[in-house]
Amino acid sequence: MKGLADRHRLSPLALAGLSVAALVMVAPLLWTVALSLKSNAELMRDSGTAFFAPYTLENYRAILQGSQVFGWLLNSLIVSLGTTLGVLALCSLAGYGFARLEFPGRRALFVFVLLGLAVPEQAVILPRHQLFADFGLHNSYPGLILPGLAAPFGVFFMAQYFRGIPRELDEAALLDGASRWTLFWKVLLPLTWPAQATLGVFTFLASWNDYWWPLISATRSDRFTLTVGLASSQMNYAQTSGLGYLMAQAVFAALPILIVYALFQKQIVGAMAGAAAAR
Amino acid sequence: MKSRALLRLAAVAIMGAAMGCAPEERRTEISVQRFFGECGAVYGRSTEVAAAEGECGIVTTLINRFAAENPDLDVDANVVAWPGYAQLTAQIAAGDPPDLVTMHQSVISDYQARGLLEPMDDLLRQAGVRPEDFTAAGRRGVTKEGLIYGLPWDTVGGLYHVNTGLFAQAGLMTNGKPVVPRSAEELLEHARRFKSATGRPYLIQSQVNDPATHVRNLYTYLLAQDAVVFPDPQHIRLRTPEARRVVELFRTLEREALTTRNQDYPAATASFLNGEGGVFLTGTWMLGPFEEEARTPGRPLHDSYAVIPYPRLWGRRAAFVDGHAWVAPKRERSPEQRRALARFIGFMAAHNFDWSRTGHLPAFRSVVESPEFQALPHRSDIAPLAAAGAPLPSFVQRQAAIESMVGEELASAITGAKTVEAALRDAERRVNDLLARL
Amino acid sequence: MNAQGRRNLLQAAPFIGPFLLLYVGLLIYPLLDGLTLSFHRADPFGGRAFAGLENYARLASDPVFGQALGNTFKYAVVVVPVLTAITLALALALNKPGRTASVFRGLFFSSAVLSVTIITLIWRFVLTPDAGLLAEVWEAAGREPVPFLSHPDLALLAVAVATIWWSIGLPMMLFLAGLQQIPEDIFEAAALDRANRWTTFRRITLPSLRRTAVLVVMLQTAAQLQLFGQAQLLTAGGPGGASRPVVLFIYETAFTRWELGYASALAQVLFVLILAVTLLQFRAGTSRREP
Amino acid sequence: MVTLASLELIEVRKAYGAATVLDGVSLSMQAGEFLAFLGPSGSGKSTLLRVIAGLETVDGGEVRLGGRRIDQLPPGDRGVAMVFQHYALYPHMSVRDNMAFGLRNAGVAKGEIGRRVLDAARVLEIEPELDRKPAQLSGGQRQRVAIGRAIVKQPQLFLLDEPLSNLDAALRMRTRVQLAELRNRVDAAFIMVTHDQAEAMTLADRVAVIHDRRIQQVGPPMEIYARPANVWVARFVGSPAMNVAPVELLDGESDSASVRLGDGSQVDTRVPRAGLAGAGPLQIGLRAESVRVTGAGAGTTDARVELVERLGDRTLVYARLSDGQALTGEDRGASRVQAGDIVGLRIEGAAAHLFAPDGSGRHPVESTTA
Repeated sequence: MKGLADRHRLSPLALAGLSVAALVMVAPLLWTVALSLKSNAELMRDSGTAFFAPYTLENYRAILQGSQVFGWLLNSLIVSLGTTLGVLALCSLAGYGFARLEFPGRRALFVFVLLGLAVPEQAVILPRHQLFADFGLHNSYPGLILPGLAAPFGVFFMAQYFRGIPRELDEAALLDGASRWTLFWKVLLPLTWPAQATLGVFTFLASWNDYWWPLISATRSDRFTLTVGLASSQMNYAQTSGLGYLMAQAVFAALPILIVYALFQKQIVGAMAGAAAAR
Repeated sequence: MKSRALLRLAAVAIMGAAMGCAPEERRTEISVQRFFGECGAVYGRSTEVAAAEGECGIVTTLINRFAAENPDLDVDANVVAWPGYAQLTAQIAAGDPPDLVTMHQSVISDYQARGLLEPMDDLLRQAGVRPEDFTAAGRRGVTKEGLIYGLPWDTVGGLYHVNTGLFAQAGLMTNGKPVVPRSAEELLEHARRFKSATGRPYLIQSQVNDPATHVRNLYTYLLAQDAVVFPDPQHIRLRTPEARRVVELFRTLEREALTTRNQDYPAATASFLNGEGGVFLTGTWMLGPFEEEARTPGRPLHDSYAVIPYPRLWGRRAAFVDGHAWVAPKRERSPEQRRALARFIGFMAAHNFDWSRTGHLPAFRSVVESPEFQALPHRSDIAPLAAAGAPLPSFVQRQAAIESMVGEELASAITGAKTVEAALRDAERRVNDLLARL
Repeated sequence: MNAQGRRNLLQAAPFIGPFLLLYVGLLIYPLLDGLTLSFHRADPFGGRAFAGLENYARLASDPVFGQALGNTFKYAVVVVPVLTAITLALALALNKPGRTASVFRGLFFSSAVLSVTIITLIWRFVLTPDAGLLAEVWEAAGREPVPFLSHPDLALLAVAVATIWWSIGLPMMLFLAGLQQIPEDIFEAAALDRANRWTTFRRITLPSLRRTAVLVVMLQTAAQLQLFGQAQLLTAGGPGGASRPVVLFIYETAFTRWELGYASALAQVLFVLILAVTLLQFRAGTSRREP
Repeated sequence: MVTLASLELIEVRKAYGAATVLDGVSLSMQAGEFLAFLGPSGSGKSTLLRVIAGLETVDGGEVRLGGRRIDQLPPGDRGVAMVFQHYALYPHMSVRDNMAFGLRNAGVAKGEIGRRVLDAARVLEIEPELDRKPAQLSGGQRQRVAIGRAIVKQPQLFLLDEPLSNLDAALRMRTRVQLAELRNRVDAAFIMVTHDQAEAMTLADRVAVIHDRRIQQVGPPMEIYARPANVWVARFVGSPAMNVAPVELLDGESDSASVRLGDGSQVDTRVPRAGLAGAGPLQIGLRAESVRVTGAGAGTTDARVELVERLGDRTLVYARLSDGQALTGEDRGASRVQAGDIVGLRIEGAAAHLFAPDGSGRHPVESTTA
């Protein structure tokens, strides 16, 4: 171990390289924040002024006064949380089923589910739109949540994780008189929490960032998710003179998720890096 | 701790959902959908129409005002991303379109041809709006197959927004008015002179992600030359000497760096505001904001702004114009709702002057002729636009799609990525391919 | 099916049933419906006329589709390996205990939490030649700003750069997870065998990460071949279609041209291509013997 | 009702596809008995245990416990408890919950559960550990938790799958003692799977030697050692493995058989001659302790030493007879014999076993204890 200690420390060279890479990584973010703190008029003349004071919170004040960003935030939160909980529930059940239960056609069904990984959203979005229209699901939370639940990757991921759990545990539980359900719910599911965390973060982010489906399903501005709402401000001539405001909106929209991320960074990164079944 | 917080979050979420779904009181509900941007932050609940600036501000306060004046109505105002047709299409496909929606007049035929819009004659009558009062351009824009399909709201066209300060430097001002070129050659000559005198490009153009710019130029000068662009609903004709001439001109301007390059719309706007070029080729909607700049001391445009219609370079004076309209997608409506719509339409018609403060030309003759409109700055300068302006033939469908295809090819020709001939050929082929399958 | 099979199926149903129901209803049924649609001329409002293979014949000779397909693959061929290499390198460098590495991990992951509308907004104001960060830096250095977003040779690259910046987080995490599963004693054994760093990396680390790498490459390929939002919002596919990916073309075809049948045919072709590419990768990634 | 276990296996068969793993296994256990399944890996002994537990279905035959047929019952309803090789503790549950889990599933009253868990924890000396998670325990503690989890269920039959194999040598000895104590304390039968014969011999009342999908022999440890049913058992049980060499039956009047080894030396056994003549080629079985090393020419025959293994209290000498037959003999602890030496081997014919051509063992009339 002693001879290998250097494997556990960052070499100065690596540190230098990482620092440069990190700078490239954060520069756009800092730039965005800087722009958001400048008055629109000043930026109109020269965006280079963003490098220097004076800075102002004017743009943020404008956002907090009656814009719809809060509503969109709430919508995004509801949709993303709903999708995440749904995916975790469905994929845990199905992953367990595929990993642990013997039933006719299991392999074929699993392959059938994996095929879904290759389906581009565009191949299904139009018929799905019609389908949802027939059921009156547009402009509703279920309408925004449901499409995210057909997540083949989640099933694959959970199945792989369940396969990694020693079967002795199942057997011990069976001998302890546990039913299939108790076995799943009380014995195995609690063990999958790293995988749940990983899949949860994946799903939450994907749902949070989803753009196309909410664009055509949530057509009323009080049902917009943040992504669509911001796009409605962004792609507009009228806003082109409000660069600072636009950037403040972006920062504002990113803020909640960045805060959540900062608070739970350890858990998120740890869960993902530690997820024993990432393959 | 963590789970407690999560629970609370879930509770908030559920309450939010419940409130969103709660049944409204028994007021007649109408849904109004528009583009023009989201500016609730500034104009949120304001009903001070006269104090509002710009498209977004004016339309927002107008709708607020309407809602305030009609407390018996529940006005659901919906703002969609520009230009909003993907959403509208999705809504119609889903059987849930809004009651009224803003639409470019050039787009009306798309929906009208599929029977998705309601003829509006009855509603207009109910609202007390007489089509005879529309301007010629406005009336042409909303009339399809003899029926009226919308309340025209304005006429929108391209203009030469001029930085007179720089023009003066280049010796291009006479009697306080910009010297207008009378031919393509003269325009090039002015441009070269301008550049050598000021060191700046003559033209400012938004050429990136903005097919409309190129298409507006092309259509305008094809109209001027009386070229038949659409001989019939299934064909476009672009491989003509007239078209080549126009494209070659802009190619030359680009090649000689007589125009800004690589600018998208915000960049071009900023350029003009900062006095980095002579003429900004853009639409009526910027008249208001630029005028505001011209009034502000210390700005590069202060007292240095003029606006003129596109100059006549070939043939006759012409302008390709479009316009906005309020249309009513087909759907079931109760008599109360129809009455509510009529009230809304009547309100918007009555406030056409307010809207014209954006820079767009009014859609009502009475407004055009009104002293208050005439008193707005520069309006007399652009009056010819109303007379000379013409849209594409009303039978042409998918004009937005055509615009993006033609614009894309034109951009390739103008930047030199393709030869002019190849670009026109490709544009013609792509458009015909689309039209053949309607 | 025998009685035992039926019983097993009944037992499995509550577990896999709910997912399968949604999967078939929300993905497979629309996929098949889209397939039907692709044999029709159709618009979004229910109008349908059977057209046989017309749409497929048409796409075979549509130069715009050809260009979009070329763009898409060019893009994926750049983004996937670069992204894989970068994230692998980062994971290797950051697979360390301690605060510094943890801060860096968080930093490189942070962009993944932003939505596509925000990252395109950010990158527009990094790359645009008039007000962008790079332009400001360039100009400060006395250089002419580069028109990243409007040059035919650079627009796609700009989309690629923004995407790579955006997508670093998840693959990096997958690699980190993969690295943590390599037993420490292999490295100790290698050290005892006097393997140097490079040899250790090539002979031990890399082979142990093969499965993770295959997964990353497959997921990224499938994702990048479906490029849409970044291209639409950053360059709108321009100039001259130089950065228009297939999915943006599908979007335009469906929503501005209303040619649903044609759009569906395009989508089906894309589906088959993605399926083929990922299957090929899967076979290439698993055919060689496991280390 | 029957409270004492009496396990009965009747013609149990089990196959995975075409591969038969248990081929008509029958076995009967006394109440309160401790039985060891001894066999090499792959012999089917674990499968047999899992069949009893209900973790594997049977393809034929019956399993009965206390007179009740259990082979169709789910594992939890069979009245058996199992200690897994790797313990299979639930990692996310505390020790207490691990032990209580089965009782909760069975709907045992709360107070009763607490009492039983506490009792078991006291007995196993893991009371201070009750609220810890398995990951915080040492290997030995985990092992005891696994046993505790079985005890609280008060099963009729304990199934132990290689219970000691994951422990280090010292701990293994201690746990062995604990298991023996446990066995005395609870009123249940035990089956332990092991490949370690010392473990089987010390703990079990009877040992079932399993090989090649079958039970080869069941009996008390010493009987297995002294009277192996066949060559395979004879060679598997005991260390070093029993010498087996082909022999020729000599004619004679005696009731006991006399045989000749390949090098011509004669051994007079006490195995009854009846039924051996004319059956075919025979083999002699000799434990090393029945082959004493002496000076050259002083024993039954001479042999060349190939390898000497000094164990302290005794010395094992691996030698080869003149015809090439290998034979392992035993010498004093202080033996001076070295490889290459020619030594004499004194074969105690009275302790010799004979194996018939079918492999079945014939044993001395009064078997001597070695």
